[in-house]
Amino acid sequence: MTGAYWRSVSFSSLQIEEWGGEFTVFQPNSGKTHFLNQMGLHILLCLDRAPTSEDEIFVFLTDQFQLTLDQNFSQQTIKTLHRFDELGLIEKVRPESLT
Amino acid sequence: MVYTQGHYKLLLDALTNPDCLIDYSIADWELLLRLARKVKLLGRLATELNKRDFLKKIPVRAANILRSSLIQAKRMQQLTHWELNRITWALQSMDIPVIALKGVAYSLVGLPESAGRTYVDLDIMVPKDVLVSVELELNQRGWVCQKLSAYDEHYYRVWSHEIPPLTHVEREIEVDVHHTITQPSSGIKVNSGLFFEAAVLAEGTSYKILSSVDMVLHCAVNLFQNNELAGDLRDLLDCHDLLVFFSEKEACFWENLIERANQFSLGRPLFYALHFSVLMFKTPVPDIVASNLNNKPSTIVLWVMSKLVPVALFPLHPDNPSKRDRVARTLLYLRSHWIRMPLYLLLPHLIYKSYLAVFPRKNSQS
Amino acid sequence: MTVGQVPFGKFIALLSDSGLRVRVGPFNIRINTKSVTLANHIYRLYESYKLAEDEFAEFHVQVIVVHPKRKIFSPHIRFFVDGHSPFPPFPQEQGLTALEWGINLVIAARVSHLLLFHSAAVERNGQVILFPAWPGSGKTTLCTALIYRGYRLFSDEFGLMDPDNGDFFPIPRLMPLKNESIQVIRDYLPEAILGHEIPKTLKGTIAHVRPPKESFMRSEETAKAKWIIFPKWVAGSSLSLEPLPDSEAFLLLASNSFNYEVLGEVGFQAVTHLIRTCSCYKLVYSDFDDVISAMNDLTD
Amino acid sequence: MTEEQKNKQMEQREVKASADKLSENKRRRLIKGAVAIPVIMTLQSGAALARTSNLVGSLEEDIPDDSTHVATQDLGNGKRIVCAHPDDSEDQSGAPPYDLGNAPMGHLEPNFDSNGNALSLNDQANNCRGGGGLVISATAFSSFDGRMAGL
Repeated sequence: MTGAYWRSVSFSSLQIEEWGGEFTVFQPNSGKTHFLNQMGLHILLCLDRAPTSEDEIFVFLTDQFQLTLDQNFSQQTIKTLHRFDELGLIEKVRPESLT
Repeated sequence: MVYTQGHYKLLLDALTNPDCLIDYSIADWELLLRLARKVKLLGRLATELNKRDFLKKIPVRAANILRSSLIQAKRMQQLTHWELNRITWALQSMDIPVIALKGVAYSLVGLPESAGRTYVDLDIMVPKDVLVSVELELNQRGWVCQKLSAYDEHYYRVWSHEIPPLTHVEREIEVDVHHTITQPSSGIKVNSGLFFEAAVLAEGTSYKILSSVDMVLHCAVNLFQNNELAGDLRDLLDCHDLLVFFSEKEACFWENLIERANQFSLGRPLFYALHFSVLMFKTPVPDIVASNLNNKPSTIVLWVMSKLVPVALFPLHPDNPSKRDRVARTLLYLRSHWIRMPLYLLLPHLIYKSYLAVFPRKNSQS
Repeated sequence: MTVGQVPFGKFIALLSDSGLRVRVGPFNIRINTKSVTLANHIYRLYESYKLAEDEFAEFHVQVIVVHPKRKIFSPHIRFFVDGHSPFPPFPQEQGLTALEWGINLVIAARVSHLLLFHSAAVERNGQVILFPAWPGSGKTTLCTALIYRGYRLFSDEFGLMDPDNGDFFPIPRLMPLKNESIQVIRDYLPEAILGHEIPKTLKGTIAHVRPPKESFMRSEETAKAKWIIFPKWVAGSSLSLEPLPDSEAFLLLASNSFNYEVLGEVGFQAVTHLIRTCSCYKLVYSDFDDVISAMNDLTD
Repeated sequence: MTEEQKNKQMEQREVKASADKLSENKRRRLIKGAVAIPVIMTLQSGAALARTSNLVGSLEEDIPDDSTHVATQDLGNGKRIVCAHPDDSEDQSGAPPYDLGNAPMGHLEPNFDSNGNALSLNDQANNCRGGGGLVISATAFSSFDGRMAGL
């Protein structure tokens, strides 16, 4: 079980400004401004490269930020993924469209 | 004709012949913009002026108001389109047809004038048999119903063709979910299934919209059956724009329109839309259209309507509203309820509404 | 020509008939009222407002006294803009606050070609300090103290910015002091000219400060912002002026704007540019002398 | 691809590159701090209009019993102050409560104390403030009406 696959939505349309390791992101589709930390932005960057499974996202993040992967971290990350989904920043990929 | 003079003429000329705006005096501009704001047409004026590169040539204060309005119109367009995006997202697992109506549909179909149109809310239509589950699904995804009095709630659910408007807790756009285009209480039974069958995908998107003739019929029905007409000039202009747009694009548009209107027994609202659109905006409608429509109003009814409708569609003069215009509005208000409801329902509804007008509830939403 | 140069009789005639047209920063406003009481207040407090006769007016506002038919109800005041009333009625004595608040609302709701911050703004040495703040943080009081000590008033309520070039527009108007601030200013600035006290408004007792003449004379001179300072008055505190992280300043400023989201991408870029070109601080103070000397040090 | 789109893509790549270069310093700060999880916050801005000093804001002054400015409800047993609680999930940034957030909570203050003595509106207001709540104007309340949970 690798969890759902996700990919970013209209990543190239986002306006991103960095403020010393934090980011303000303007999303033209919704007109909303989001505030992200490094890890939040890294999820978007990662999902912009290719559709990625939740497990792969956990590994990618713990690797980048030198963390140990525990249940708390994966739960928090899944929460964030669903929030991204709700905001229309990312979307679930149907398994059949992956090949 | 009354609307060819005074403040009516000032507004009508600006809409039908924007080239004349270059000659407007400061006082004309001031009045024009106040009138256009009242009927939600500032954004439209702004796009017409932009097209002609006039914004730099008119008084700068007037241009700033128009720019502001266009920015606000664009913002509302963005919000409504995004709301449609999120509604589609929330309902994707239900696998049902969701049809975008009115303003958003006009821009999805590519109507040029929609660029400056001011949107207020998002209107969508879903099949009646899934209405309850749609509402439930949306509730679970964060769309909530605004607080209504028990009376309003009952009115919406039983006698109207909508469920009470929903708004997502994080956003501001109201979503009106319809299951048909006419009021169930109006006595006109329209088989809504036929609208879904004829619906099309908007080009280059995954959103559904009504077919061209159904979209025009909806516009006409909305204006002449569902509304009170007061200050609804914009909606008549929508009908005009759609008629011009589709008749230029589609070969058999007029024939299809007549056939569809007669099929649904919606000849009368369509007749009114065509009649007043021709009268005020000189829409190029072939004569055969009116003569082939069923359910046309009698000569006397048309005479009365012709006296009332044009003055009511226009905004009142902001400084000296005329008594005659107000009377026309009241009569049309009565008419709009008369045609929508059986009389035994109408009287209590009006009494309740006038009671409210005299004793407005505290904390009621404006 | 200013309001004070119009004879009172003609002034009353204008207000009750074709409308008094005055310049309010980059806008012209046409005011109508038949209330003689309100006319008297406006005549005194608007003395330095410039007239905009025969010019295009963006906003047309009216203050109407309503006399209910039944005696048990007392007369009340309604504010109208283009025949529409956005507020519930006000008590009769509150005509001036109704007018001032109504104008605020109309500007905030209708202007989108400029970015509107909910902020006080003053200028010294050609550069603007913004004091964005939540209600009750004392921005009007601080602003009043500064403009009587050499700073030019832009506004105690609106930071009006042209998003294309970052210019701020002055919009000098009456400044409503609330509750204790009224006495605080009377004590600290005996020279300040205040209107009558209006008790029991939505925000307590209000008295309006009439800004110095100079702010009206120079109301067409725009300037760019250099400092963004989030002030907070805390009784008995010693002065502290600490840098605020840019990301936090961005969020505070954007969420404190009336129309940031309406402007969309333009708003995002304008706030980004503003934060990148300004120094941002958090200010806590209780003493006016301290805060004025700190602001002088900063702007010298 | 148009000029503009191309330009934007270039800029986007630069942002990506800089974001990829996580300095040792920042990494440590993230790990040390409580934010070793992905964070996203969305700006809620439209509220500013309702929040203009003239419409909302907490009422701090004394409230006479015949006040019509303060938000009250009468469920049939006398006027009770509406005591609002800002939405916890909203960042209040140390400022006095200014925005009730998206899901504000509220309760009606009791108008009798534990001994059965009637409480004036002003007493109720003080009880509300004492419990960290916010007394709001009737106008403010009507603008939140329908969004206030728990009433």
